Amino acid sequence: MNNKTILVLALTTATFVGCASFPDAQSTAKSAEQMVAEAHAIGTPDMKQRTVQDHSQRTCSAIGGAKLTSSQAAEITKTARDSIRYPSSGKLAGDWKTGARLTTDGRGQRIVNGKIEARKENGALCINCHALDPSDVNAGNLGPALIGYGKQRGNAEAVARYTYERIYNAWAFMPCSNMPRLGASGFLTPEQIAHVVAYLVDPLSPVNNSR
Amino acid sequence: MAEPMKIRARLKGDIADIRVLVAHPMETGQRKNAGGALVPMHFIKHVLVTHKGNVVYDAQWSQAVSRNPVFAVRVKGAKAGDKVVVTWTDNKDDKRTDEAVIVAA
Amino acid sequence: MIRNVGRVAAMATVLAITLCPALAQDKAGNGLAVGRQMLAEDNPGELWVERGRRLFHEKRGPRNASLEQCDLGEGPGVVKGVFAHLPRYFADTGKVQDLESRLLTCMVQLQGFKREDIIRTRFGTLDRNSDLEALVSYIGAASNGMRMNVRLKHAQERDMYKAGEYLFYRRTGPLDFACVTCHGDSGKRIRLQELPNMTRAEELREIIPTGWPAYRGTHSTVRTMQHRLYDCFWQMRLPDLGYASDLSVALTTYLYHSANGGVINLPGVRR
Amino acid sequence: MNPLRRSLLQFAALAAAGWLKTSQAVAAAWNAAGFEAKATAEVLKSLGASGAAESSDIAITAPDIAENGAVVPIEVVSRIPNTQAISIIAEKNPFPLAATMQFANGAEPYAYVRIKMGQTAHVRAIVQAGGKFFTATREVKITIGGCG
Repeated sequence: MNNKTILVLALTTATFVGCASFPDAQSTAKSAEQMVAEAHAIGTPDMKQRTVQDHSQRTCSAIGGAKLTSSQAAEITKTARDSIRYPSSGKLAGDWKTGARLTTDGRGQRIVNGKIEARKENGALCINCHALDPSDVNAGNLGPALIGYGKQRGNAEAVARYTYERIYNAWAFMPCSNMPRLGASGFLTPEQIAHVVAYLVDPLSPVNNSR
Repeated sequence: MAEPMKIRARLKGDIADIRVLVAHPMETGQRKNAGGALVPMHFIKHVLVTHKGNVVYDAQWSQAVSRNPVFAVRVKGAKAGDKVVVTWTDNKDDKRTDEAVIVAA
Repeated sequence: MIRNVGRVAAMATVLAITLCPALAQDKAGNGLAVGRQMLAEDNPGELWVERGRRLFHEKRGPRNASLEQCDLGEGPGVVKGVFAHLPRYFADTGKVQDLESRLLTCMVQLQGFKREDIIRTRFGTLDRNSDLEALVSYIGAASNGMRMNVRLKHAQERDMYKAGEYLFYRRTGPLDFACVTCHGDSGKRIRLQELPNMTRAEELREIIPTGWPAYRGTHSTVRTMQHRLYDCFWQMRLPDLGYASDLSVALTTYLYHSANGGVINLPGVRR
Repeated sequence: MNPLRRSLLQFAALAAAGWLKTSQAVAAAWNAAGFEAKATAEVLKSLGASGAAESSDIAITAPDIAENGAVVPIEVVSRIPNTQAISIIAEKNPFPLAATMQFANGAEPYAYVRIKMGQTAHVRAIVQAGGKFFTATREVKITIGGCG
């Protein structure tokens, strides 16, 4: 090794010490995952399991937003499609009035001091993100407005099926969508989803029948 | 012991804008505490404001005034340096008096 | 019972009003604006600043000590400028700490409080005030007018920043949420609640240095950044976020550094 | 001289003379009948304001939509000459009368206070001026709903 090389090495080292150097992606992921493992002191193993990512979630967590390769997208779509189950009755559109109640209910499954909130059933959370009944000014806008959903699409069997599946697992249609996989995760039951479908497609529902 | 009020008295023209923040629970008597017991009514009933020793504002409140109350009084003919004294009295006869000096805005 | 504060607060109203009121639609924007402005003009959070000032200088705890020997990064007892530079690395603990985890260290080491006692009372309720909420208000306000300047000089600070960035995008739980799910776009609302876009430095520079700490009308108390994160995790259906956990400090480091340049004005006012 | 005015002046005189402890004096003046009334009509009666005339000289500033019924800011300004007192009523509260403010010695006819409102309702202001009563209302919508 000649003197010049040593000088270059010394300068390189100095640069590393003196400037901001960020850790590589792998060590960041490792330490961040360690933080996740240690962040929740109370709760049952079941609750803790919620902080463990499934394969699709991991793929959808890229820094700066997931830019999926076509094989990743295909994999998430397939996993999502395979997750979909239907109500045992076979009815994909239930009672729109029950659906109405569910769409404005934003509760269920939250944890306080290691206890899950006591609820008969989970709310469907819809208006947190979507405008549905035009007279309800409470609606959020994280997702598209769905006012007139059934009026535009009709309430044919195919529309109900598409709507049902889209709510059951949105990632079957749009991998890594912001929309939770409400049926696949078990947050909503197939019957609850069918009620929400009815609320969206039924001509009598306020979604399609605004005064 | 009651916490001090925060009084801001600023002159705008010849009108003093006196704005007061009060630390008080203003319990309605309908709230249950963490243990499930009803918390008794506890609220400010009376607020008195004097400007240079004269009563300018005499308010009666119910339990419907918000927790940590905020209220304001405006006094015409005030000058920078004038003293303002605020006293509240609640239904348990707790009370608190604080004062401030009017400053030019 | 901490999470119940919201609900308890609701019961304080003459009739029960739930925690997250909601309303809005763009047509409601103006209807809301008047109230928001009226509430911003007089901030009960100032009462927390004053209580925090007293608590900071008062001799308290089993060791009967004030916090005047507490080094929050700018030297013992110095509060000015502290908020602008946190989170940062502290040699004595060998850790990157945010304001709240650092206060916790001081209250345990200098004043002799038990860590678990402070953590149990970290969030105020309608039945009991929180000392931490007052101290954070006082210390935050002491940097008013200064600009956020989280420097990431120490390697561990940079590690924290990168971990925070990773965690911001990490989707998990029964609702598949990450921070970015709600905070990745501008002009979004969950129900009526506006959601700042935390991938845009311009929005972070507005929102971070003006709260937290902030007086929350719906909670009738000042809430801190730790509480904000705890509340987000609750909404995400994740288990209770540990107070002063590395995860919370990592997210704070990421967000606060991204807000560098924003002018501090604390405590803020929030719904 | 109207009764409210009289009690105010009496109180000031007594307090100045040191004859009464403040709390005793003020407790006596508190309008129990009004504050314990459960309907707006009863409140008006307790104030002697049953026949209050609608007036456009009373300006109520309040949010059209309040995000938090626990903290609803209400500002009332009266342009009616010789305004002596302003009362604020939230009509659908279990106890509608929220506050009565009396003015003297240069105080502007201006009231600002934050109140709790249980539901969407009209907020009514009652102004007492020159022994007569005037009124105005403004609707405040309270947002109620489960959290997201």
